[in-house]
Amino acid sequence: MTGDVPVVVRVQTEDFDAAAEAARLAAGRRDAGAVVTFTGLCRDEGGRLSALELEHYPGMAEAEIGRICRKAVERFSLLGITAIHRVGKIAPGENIVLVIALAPHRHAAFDGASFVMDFLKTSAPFWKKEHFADGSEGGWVDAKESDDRAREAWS
Amino acid sequence: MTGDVPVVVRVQTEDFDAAAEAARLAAGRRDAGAVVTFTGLCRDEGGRLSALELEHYPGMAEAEIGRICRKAVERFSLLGITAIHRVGKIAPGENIVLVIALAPHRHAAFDGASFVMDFLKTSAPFWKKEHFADGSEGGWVDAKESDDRAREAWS
Amino acid sequence: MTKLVYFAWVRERIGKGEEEIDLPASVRTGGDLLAYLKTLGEDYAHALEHEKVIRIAINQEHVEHDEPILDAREIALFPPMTGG
Amino acid sequence: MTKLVYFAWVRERIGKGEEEIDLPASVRTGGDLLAYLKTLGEDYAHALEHEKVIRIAINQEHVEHDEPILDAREIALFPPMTGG
Repeated sequence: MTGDVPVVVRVQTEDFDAAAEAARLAAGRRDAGAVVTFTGLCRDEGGRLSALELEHYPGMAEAEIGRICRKAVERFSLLGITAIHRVGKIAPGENIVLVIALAPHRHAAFDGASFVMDFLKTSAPFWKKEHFADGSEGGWVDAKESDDRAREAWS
Repeated sequence: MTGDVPVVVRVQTEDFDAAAEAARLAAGRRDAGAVVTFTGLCRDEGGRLSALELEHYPGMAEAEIGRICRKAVERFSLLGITAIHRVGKIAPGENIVLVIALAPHRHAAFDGASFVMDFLKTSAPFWKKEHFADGSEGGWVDAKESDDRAREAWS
Repeated sequence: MTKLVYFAWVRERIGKGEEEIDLPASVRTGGDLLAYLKTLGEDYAHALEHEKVIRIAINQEHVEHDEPILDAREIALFPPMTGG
Repeated sequence: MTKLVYFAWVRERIGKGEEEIDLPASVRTGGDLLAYLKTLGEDYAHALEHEKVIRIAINQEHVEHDEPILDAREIALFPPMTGG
């Protein structure tokens, strides 16, 4: 039963406020013992990168993240989960993705957030293109085998 | 070499601001790809509890958390870590503990925060006493074997 | 008519983000679709060159290449995902 | 004189948070210390009844019961920790 558990999913160009989202998720709860918040940031890859450009499949991106979140709620008995993914051009140091998992105990919250990230990376329809600091447009980021392995470790 | 890596440890009665601490830790960094923030909250245990009272060993508590954090920095190549533990009387829904791990990649950040929590639970000198909703003073919370096992899983 | 949508370098190589297309009755699976599209021109052939790499979604859900496309309203083709 | 500090139910049962004490030369390890303190009265005997459960820290670092206490400035006795 994930019916009563709050699952918030958003894809947006604007930045998010991790603290406000976490506060909203945990507001008024007295049964939650643990909140784990994951924030993914844009790295400059040693100064090489000026920006990442995030493309997504509108509709499916939200639907797929929703499916992943509901699986996590079910599997780890989460009390709530929030997942927000930004799209468009993102500069180094800026936020890309936010996942917040609320649970009675810490291991469920850690596992829930980590599970959502591992599946989001490999099955949510987003693609990253690199823009280089020297002004040139880089290529599309290749999918990593290590991400596939991370996902498979959950099965 | 953990010398250059920011390690912030505090024990305090007042509440903490997880977002402000995370912002401080990640400020100006372009090499960090992941921030994992763990917040431990006081549960009411199904309405049974009115408060937890946290006692600590001043001096050793800070020193021991610092040792745990430096081990995590070393082991997971973290870029920074913050650990704040509250003491005194804490009501259900309130914050107890905060751990923030900053890393280039997500698994290191998740592992770092989780490692610090597992060791903090079992080796940082803090003790919890329960106060019941019916006005009576409960007993001291017993250490859990599951916490010992969680710590041992890291070795 | 079936709506096809393309993303990332599949979109760039084909040269458009979406199109409506009349699929021949012989196109029964996602794999058949890839093979058919590759006959439509060099851009398609280049975009779909490494067939096994291409991911397929039908009505916004991932499917394997051998799954039937049946009455798909929308079929998406795209490279392995790199979000997060 | 050695400073002893107590926490949680060890503190409550002994009835004080700290004290300075002159240890006999025969008290060489943390385990010796527990055995000695238990001879000082019922409160101590009750607090330290289950010796194996009691944790010992010397100069604010955890030690095993068989480690020498040597020139400890401060020895702490407390129950298993339950923070976090």
